[in-house]
Amino acid sequence: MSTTERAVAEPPNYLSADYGVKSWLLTTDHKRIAILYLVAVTVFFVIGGIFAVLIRLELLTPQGDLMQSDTYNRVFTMHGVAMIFFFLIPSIPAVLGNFMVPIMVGARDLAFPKVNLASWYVFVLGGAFTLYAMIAGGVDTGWTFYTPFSTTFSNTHVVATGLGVFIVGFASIMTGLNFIVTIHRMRAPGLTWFRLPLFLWAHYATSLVMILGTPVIAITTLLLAVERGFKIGIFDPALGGDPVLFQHLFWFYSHPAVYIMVLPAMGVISELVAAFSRKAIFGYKFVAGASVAIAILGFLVWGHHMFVSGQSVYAATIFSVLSMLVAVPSAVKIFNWAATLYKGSVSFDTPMLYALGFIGLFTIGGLTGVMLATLGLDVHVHDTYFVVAHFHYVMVGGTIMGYLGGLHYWWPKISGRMYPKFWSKLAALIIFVGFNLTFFPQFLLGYMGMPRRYHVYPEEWQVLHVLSSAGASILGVGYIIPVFYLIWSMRYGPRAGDNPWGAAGLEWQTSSPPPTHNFVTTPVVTTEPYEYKAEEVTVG
Amino acid sequence: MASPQPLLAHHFDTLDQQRESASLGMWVFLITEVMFFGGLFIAYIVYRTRSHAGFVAGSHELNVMLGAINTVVLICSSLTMAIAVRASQLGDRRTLVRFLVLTAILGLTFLGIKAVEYQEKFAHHLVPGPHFAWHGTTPGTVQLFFSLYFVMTGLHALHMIVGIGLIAWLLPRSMRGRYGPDYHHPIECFGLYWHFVDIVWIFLFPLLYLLGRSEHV
Amino acid sequence: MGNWLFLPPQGSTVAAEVDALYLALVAISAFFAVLIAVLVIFLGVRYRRQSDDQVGVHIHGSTPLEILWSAVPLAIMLASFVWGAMVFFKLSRPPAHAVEYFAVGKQWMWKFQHPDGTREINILHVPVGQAIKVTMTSEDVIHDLFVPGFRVKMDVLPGRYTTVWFEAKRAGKYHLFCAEYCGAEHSRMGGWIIVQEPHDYERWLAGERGTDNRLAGPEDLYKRYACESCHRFDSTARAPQLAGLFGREVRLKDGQTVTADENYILESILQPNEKVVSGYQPIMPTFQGQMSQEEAHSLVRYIRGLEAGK
Amino acid sequence: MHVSPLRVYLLIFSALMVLTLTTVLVAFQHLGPLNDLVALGIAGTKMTLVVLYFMHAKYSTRLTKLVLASGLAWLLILFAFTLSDYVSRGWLGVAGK
Repeated sequence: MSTTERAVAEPPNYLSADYGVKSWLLTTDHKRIAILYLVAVTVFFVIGGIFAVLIRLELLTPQGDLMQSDTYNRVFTMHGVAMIFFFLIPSIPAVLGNFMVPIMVGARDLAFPKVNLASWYVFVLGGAFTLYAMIAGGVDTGWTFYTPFSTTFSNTHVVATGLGVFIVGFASIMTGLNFIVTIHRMRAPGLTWFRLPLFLWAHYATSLVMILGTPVIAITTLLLAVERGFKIGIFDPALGGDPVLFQHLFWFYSHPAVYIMVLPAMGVISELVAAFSRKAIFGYKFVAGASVAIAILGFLVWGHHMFVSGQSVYAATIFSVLSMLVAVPSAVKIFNWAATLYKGSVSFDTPMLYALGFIGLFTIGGLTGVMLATLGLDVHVHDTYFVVAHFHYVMVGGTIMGYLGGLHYWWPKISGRMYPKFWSKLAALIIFVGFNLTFFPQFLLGYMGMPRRYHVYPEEWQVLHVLSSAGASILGVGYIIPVFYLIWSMRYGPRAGDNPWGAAGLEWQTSSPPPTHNFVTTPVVTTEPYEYKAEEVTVG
Repeated sequence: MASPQPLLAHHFDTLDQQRESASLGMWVFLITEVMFFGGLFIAYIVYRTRSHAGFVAGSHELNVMLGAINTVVLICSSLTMAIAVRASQLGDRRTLVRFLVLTAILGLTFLGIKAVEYQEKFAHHLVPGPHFAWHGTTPGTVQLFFSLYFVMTGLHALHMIVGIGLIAWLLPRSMRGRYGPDYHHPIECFGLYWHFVDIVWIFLFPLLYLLGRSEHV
Repeated sequence: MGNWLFLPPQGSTVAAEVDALYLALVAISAFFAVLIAVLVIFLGVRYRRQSDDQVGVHIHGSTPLEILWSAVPLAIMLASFVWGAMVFFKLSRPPAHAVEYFAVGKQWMWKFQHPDGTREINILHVPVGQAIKVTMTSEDVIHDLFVPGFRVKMDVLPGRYTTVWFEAKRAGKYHLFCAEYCGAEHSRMGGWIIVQEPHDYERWLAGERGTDNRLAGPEDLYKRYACESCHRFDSTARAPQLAGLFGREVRLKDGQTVTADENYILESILQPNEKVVSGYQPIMPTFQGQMSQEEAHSLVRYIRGLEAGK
Repeated sequence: MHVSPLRVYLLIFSALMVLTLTTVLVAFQHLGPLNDLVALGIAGTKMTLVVLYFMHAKYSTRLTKLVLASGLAWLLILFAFTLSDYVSRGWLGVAGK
């Protein structure tokens, strides 16, 4: 069809269907809610990023020169809270998931559209509480809120932040609930479970963790707020309470939460590797099963955060061996992604650069995780920068790489426009280099004994800290570049066709940007996912 | 009486799909409630095993008679709710309205009895915090018991209040005959929620009131 | 900066073994990371797209391969688990002949106490070649005694004793940090473990003995806090026999039985009516807040040392 | 959609009443550790009756039963692993391990 005929026949897309603030703030269209979430999580990513810059500036010098100790304590706490609860957990599911899940399932919208909009308002409300706490003076308990410091000894805004985390947890529950019901009940005709794209398997597994884990952090922050607000001792040792019980309740959620953060990114990577190799994922069923296995086994390992906390050595041993088990599905995924490239038609577009970056960095993150789960080693490296490096490799090297890869992969579908190839590839490269320069030195610092949350450290470690801070500035530049060219592309970017990458998947069979009801007619699925046949490929 | 709103939402294909989605969504929500109260129950179990003496002494302060009456009241409300759901399935408007009101009344009765109990604790200075007074042994863990008592029963009572509020929201629609064989999942889902709140009390009552009742302090 | 492997000094007997475990796992991790990187780059370049509409060969997968890269990683990880667990239990169980020191973590300082009562703040002198067990508790929040040079770390909990042990292998100064975030001056809550040759240590200790910062002996404490008024050693006592108590099973009034370890004795001093021994009345007053942690620990060690039938 | 006859509801209701009365009476008998087991056993039975008959789990889809079972299973995971720490504290005989 020539462009003129297409313009006439094409129904207005979800962006042009309606205008005005009300059309955005009262929308129940999952695609618009995804854009609302994109704005909200980006705001918190900037906030968390500013605190990260402050931390790296402070650590340039062994003495606490840039700020007082209690200021530094608030800065690293707010960096943690903003990044984890308001960016890493919601980013992929609420932005890319909200946009793509209904389309990939072949439905007109999620099962509960009003609940979906409510989840955004709950997210913003939780964010408001936390922002209030930040502006009013911050909180200095660390993102882990360990008692009895957080309940009795800290005189900062712990209750406000705790309630902020309590509220934003419900946004996560609502999203998880929506995805589970949509994937179970609203699949297009012919779309059996084993024809689902791996992005949906990953989000189904993530939703299981959201549903089964988030309520426990909700009750934990509630008990924290009750103990602090009414001055009664639930975790207070003087009254017979046990601070280690708080840690059990906290980590019961917070370890599965790291799988909430990384599983969606794994789903994105499966899509990217398949699309840019134009080949079905190697071992589709094993990769799909691995996602669910991670979600389930992820609930049996939380004690590896508490090996030196006063937990019994026998419980620690059980948690350690189960932590080895939970690492196997991740290894399976890595090997399957690599094997997918074999005899593929690999093109190194920007999303693929992020995917390959993810595979490399997540491997290092995962392997150092196994090292931390090894009992004898964790005693020495627990609560040191070795741990900081590990979780940044998995979160920044993994989840954020996956988020950026997914964003660049589906940007043409979301905005209907293409972004410049050169700048996007340059940004991906800068991010990869800056990231490694920032966090690899921290492994070395960690094993030498640099404790977490210290801003005064022995002089002999300054060189590594300076390297890390230098890396952080490169990483910061890397993150800023996409903001410019993506916004630029919305107005000036060349029009992207329905299928700019020549990829398989229901989302590429509708227009870019898609109409409000996603498909002109409900699609019928007849083939395996990632079915690439030479004659069928239509580019542009 | 065709209601103004269409029965089938735009993004569903069939009424069955809509009802099954609502039901599945409700059950998944109830799982989050199970884990939410689960965090409290594990705290109670752990502390009970660590400070047996204090928890037995504390639980002896509770009024078993009022607790038992409240259990009976809540089980009755489960019955009336089940009958209300049945009425909505059959489109029997009068029975639905009557038994929804009955359920609300029983819920309010439960909250009334709970208020009496709380007032008793307040009078005996057993509310944790600065005014807590305990002359026997182990004041620390007795206060811990009452902290958990108030958080657990308070959270349960809050869920009761939300439940009664939802009945108030469902009542006018039921009166207008909105619910029938084709469209009754709002009542059915609310019934699941109400039965869940009853089940929480079915466990709270023995855990708080009955365990250790035979041991002398 | 330590040697090129960025290892902290190996100050304790355990350090070499922990480093061996670390370097082994680093080697394995490096191997797999390089393997994946090379695999991805080679396959990516070798099978790069030749033309716009080129498509990859349809390959489903291979179950044997899946089993291979599940079983091999699992085997390696279970091996590292076993080795790690052995090192962990070695780090957890102090040798019988270990000399006991006492440490109190208090917002933002470490208070140490030698076996003979000598006290130090933020600095701990220890003799080389002697297994040392440090029993620790906190007066406020959770702290964590971390000596990177000895590869040991243990949280310090309020209201409970925890233990860490090490045997210094080489004289010198070793960094001491607090490894559990504890508030404003967390970054400055540290100091040094100074390991000396035994004769230097004895000479230092003798020098310290002159000063008065010694704790009263346990017998004086036993009298000062009137423990003996109830816990007399004859049969008419109104309180349980303390001689030979340590390690024994104790039947409580509510039917439970507990083993009388250090934490039980400490709890019975600070919150006596938590676990009342069967056959006795809960009449013992609480000493929470009246005696310092050091005094409480001195009494616990004294009671632990009482032989049966003394 | 399953509509239960009123008779079923009244039967289950009376069973729940009997169980409530029983658990209260049994609580005052000296059964030692058995007391706790009986109390929780009765509560579990009452829960099962309410779930199966009042909440129609008995007549619902396999998926609903799976969701219900996974909820209870995760509750047990939380209980079992947390208690595994508290039960095994002190076994090593070293304070805090």
